[in-house]
Amino acid sequence: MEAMTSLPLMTLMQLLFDTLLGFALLWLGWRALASPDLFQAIVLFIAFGLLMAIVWVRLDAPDVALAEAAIGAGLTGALLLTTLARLEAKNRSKSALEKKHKVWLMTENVKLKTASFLWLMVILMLLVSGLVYAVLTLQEQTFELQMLVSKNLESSGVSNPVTAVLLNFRGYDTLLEMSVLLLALLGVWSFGGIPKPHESLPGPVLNMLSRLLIPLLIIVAGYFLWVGSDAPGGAFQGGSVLGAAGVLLLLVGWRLCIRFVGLPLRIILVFGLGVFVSAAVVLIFLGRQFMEYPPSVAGALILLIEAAATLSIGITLAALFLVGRPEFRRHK
Amino acid sequence: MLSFLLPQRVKLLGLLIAAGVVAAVAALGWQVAELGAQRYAIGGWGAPLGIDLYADGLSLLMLMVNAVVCLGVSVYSTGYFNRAYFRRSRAIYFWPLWMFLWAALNALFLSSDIFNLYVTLELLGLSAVALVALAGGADALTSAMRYLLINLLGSLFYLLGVALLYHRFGSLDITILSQHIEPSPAVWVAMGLMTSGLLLKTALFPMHFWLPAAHASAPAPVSALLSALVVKASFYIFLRLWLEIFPVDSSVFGELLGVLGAIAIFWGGVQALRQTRLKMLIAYSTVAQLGYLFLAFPMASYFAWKGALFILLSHALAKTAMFMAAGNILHFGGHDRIQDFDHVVQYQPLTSAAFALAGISIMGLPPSGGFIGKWLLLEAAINSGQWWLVIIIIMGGLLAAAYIFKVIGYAFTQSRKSHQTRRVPIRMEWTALILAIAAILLGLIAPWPLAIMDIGLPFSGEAAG
Amino acid sequence: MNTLYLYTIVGVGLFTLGLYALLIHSDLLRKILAINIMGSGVFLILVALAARTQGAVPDPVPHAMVITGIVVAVSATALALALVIRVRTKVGHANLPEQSLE
Amino acid sequence: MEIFYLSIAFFLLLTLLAGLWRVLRGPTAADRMLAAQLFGTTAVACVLLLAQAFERPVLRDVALIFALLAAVTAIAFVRRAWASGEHSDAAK
Amino acid sequence: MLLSEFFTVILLLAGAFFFLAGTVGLLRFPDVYTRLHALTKADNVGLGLMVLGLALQAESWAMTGKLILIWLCVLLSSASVAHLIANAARKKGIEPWKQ
Repeated sequence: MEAMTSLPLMTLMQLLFDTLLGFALLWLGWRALASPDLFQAIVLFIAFGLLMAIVWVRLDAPDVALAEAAIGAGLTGALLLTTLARLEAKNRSKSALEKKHKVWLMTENVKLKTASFLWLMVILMLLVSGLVYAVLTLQEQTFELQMLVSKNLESSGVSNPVTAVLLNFRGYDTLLEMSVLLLALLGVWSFGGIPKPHESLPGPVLNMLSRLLIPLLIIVAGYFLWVGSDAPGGAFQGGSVLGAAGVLLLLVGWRLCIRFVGLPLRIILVFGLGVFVSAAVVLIFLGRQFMEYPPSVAGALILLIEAAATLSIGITLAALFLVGRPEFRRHK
Repeated sequence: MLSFLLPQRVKLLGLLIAAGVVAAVAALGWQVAELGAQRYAIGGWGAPLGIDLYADGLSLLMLMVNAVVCLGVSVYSTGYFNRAYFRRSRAIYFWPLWMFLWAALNALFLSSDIFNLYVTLELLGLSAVALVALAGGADALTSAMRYLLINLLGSLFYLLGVALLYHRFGSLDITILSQHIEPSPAVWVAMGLMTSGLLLKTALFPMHFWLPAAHASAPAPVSALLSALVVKASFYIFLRLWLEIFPVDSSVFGELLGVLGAIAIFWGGVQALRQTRLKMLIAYSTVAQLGYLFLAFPMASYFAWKGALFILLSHALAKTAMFMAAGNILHFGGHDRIQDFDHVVQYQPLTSAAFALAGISIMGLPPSGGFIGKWLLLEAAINSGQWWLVIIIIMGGLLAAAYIFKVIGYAFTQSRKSHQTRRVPIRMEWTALILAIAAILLGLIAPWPLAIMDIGLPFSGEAAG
Repeated sequence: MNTLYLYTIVGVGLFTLGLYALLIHSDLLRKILAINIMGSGVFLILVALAARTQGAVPDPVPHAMVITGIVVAVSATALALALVIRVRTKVGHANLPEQSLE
Repeated sequence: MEIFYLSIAFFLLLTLLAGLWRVLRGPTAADRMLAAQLFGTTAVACVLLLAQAFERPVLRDVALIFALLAAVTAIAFVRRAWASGEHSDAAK
Repeated sequence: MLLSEFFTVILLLAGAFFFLAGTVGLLRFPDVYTRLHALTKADNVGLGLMVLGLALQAESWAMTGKLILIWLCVLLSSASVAHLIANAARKKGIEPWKQ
């Protein structure tokens, strides 16, 4: 960034912008954790996610910004609100009392002896100073890894470096990561079904909005999937946008009709992971290393894997939003 | 990794896959024994760019123990989960989660890339939490929640350490890092972070509060897994990092770990004595046995490492057998309060035999694997002239003996109130017994695993002994 | 290059803030929020340090790591939230008994 | 020219922070959600300006996502946070 | 200063002004409905102006098309969200502010 604009005024402006952004992040984070009322904490947390995405944009990391925006704005906020709704529905008792003076120290709801409190503060100060000192003394990092990435870029079949690293060079990480996602869903389902919240029929406006917005979301998800190979985008971003579309569907009260909930749903969920593993295993039989995509066909292969991954990530995220096994309800 | 199970498969395939993985591990074992440490670059890229799988003596041994224990648990849980005791819908989910856990363990033992280790740790943590929560009881859920939070906290610490290391050296691969490493403030802080993260997950003394509750409330096969393998996985990573990456001249740090280990032994032992429920007793004994593993750090000599590793292996086998025995008793009597064991010996001869044999290995009586491990540690302690370690090792053994005999004593007596008993499928008793016998046999065939340990890089370095 | 260190300091600040809140609060939902904020702090440090390269394009490897991290964090949070609801239905209140700090 | 974009973006960030004050004080839950909605639109504008300032056409995709997803959290709030139970602090 | 840049500056300033108006409205107005009213209108107009300003700078038509698309999405979602929130607030029994 700095290289492009030589004007001192410009760097000053950037510095100003960054300090404000940094301060806003810290202040928002602190308020989100310190606010007495739970709902206010969640709203602040959603705003924190938005600011985080802007920071990623500022740090010249478009892929990360896309992922953070899609997952943070789309899914985490909605998930937190639904959980809060379920928790609130359980106990009507305490309404958050505004305790002004205690809020600063966040100790209003914790019975802490001052001794252990001070002791804790000492540890935290130690941690912070250690971290800051370590970070500042980091000498110039050797960039041979980055040179390596750009050198083998063209043989990876994808031109966007981040997607190349994610799917080809460190494909094994992504494989494990997709299994983590699937595992989370399995865990949630293993907790058993959830009490069905009484759904009021969506109003006309909501219907109209969802009819317009959801197809658009799906198109955008496809767009991200396609653009992933040469510009920031890719399987995870596309998958999370698809997940957000699914969340919107579920919010509107749409339920998967019975025919789909059994085996077909499970197959879709496992589809992404299955394609990834089978592609890798098939390659072994062709005499290659575990996940070595032949450069000629690498691009197409990666796209195939990404498409399958986007589909199953989207469906998994939407199913996660349900926080429980989908109950069988006739499609209205 | 091959044991990814599609959610809709159930028990039958579970066993099939279990057998398949054991065969794969055996094949790998043979390969490593023949050709020395194996390095396998995934995706055909070099070490710094791609991720490498690295199988040396250390990881091979862990894989073998992992395979044996997991096979036992699979057979055991076929019996455990088909009883009316467990609602059918819950039992289905045991198998896929369990397969994920096993795959995570396999991946973890093989990987040689620190970020990859982070992902496997996370995979391991989530599946373990889901399994603990499977029991569905109020305390099971609360302890699962606490375990999840502790897990996430530990992994975040670890990730921060990885970030610092990466930005300092530009590479994530352990072998490359070990060549570049030189003590600088960033490395010290990274080391501190990663150590605290991993110790949190290994439940060393000050950070062990989550372990007893999680182990006691989880279903028997799951708690067997937790204490035998999951806790050891993070110890394995810690050991691998400590030997290869962290600057070795940190003896003051080793001393601290040794002291913590010693406290863990005493505290775990005393707590175990005070427990009324069998599962809590076994959980606290795990805390104590973990202390032993950390005793090796102050000495950091060749024998010390081998001793600690041997205890790790024998403890894994013995503790699984113990938890299975506890599971059987729980099934049989419907409760596991130690006072009310009546005629357990008469009704379940095999289970109590398994419990006794496993107890011998935990205590470290002569024929068992535990004894070999303790003997090696003792030898190392005497060589390095740290006498206080010798006392601790012996004291730990006595404490273990105390709480084992307490349980066995009650097993023979007649309890005051009688209550209905249920037949326990014979499979479950046999697996417990076989594993207990394996723990004993481990002692008899000691030279063979000790030889395997030498293949790996970490030990040959300091063969000073 | 100094804007870079600003973000790293902010990252460290977020990490400690999250840790502090995690240890202080007993309410489960708050703890999950604290863990998310800690996670964002670590990712911020990762990416901020990645921008140290001379070339216009920063080092892609930390970006890939952070994207993987974000997905892992989301799945962990989803599992945690589902667990919180179960704990609430079973136990009636959504906070852990105050366990010993550290 | 970029300086101008950046200053406008800076100004937007200030308005965003001002909106924060409403979140803290807002008596009813609706106010807080309102402020969250404000943040969404301001963030979209901010990202667009940054895209222009640093000549990153790619950032427009990020703005596109913000635009689409700002509605999701709000709808989640309306459908779930209020629909399933009368919110206790509404009466405050 | 090129002519187009001149217009962009004016449009952006106007946009920023509307954003300011929206935020002030949000802070000053006493009641949910009035705040809703102020916020949605002002921000949308503000964004519209900004998009126009940026469209002048955009190199290719595709880019302007994308900008317009973004603006339309924001219009669509914020308008309907405002309606939903108002509707829900109505049901909650928050009566509009009366002087």
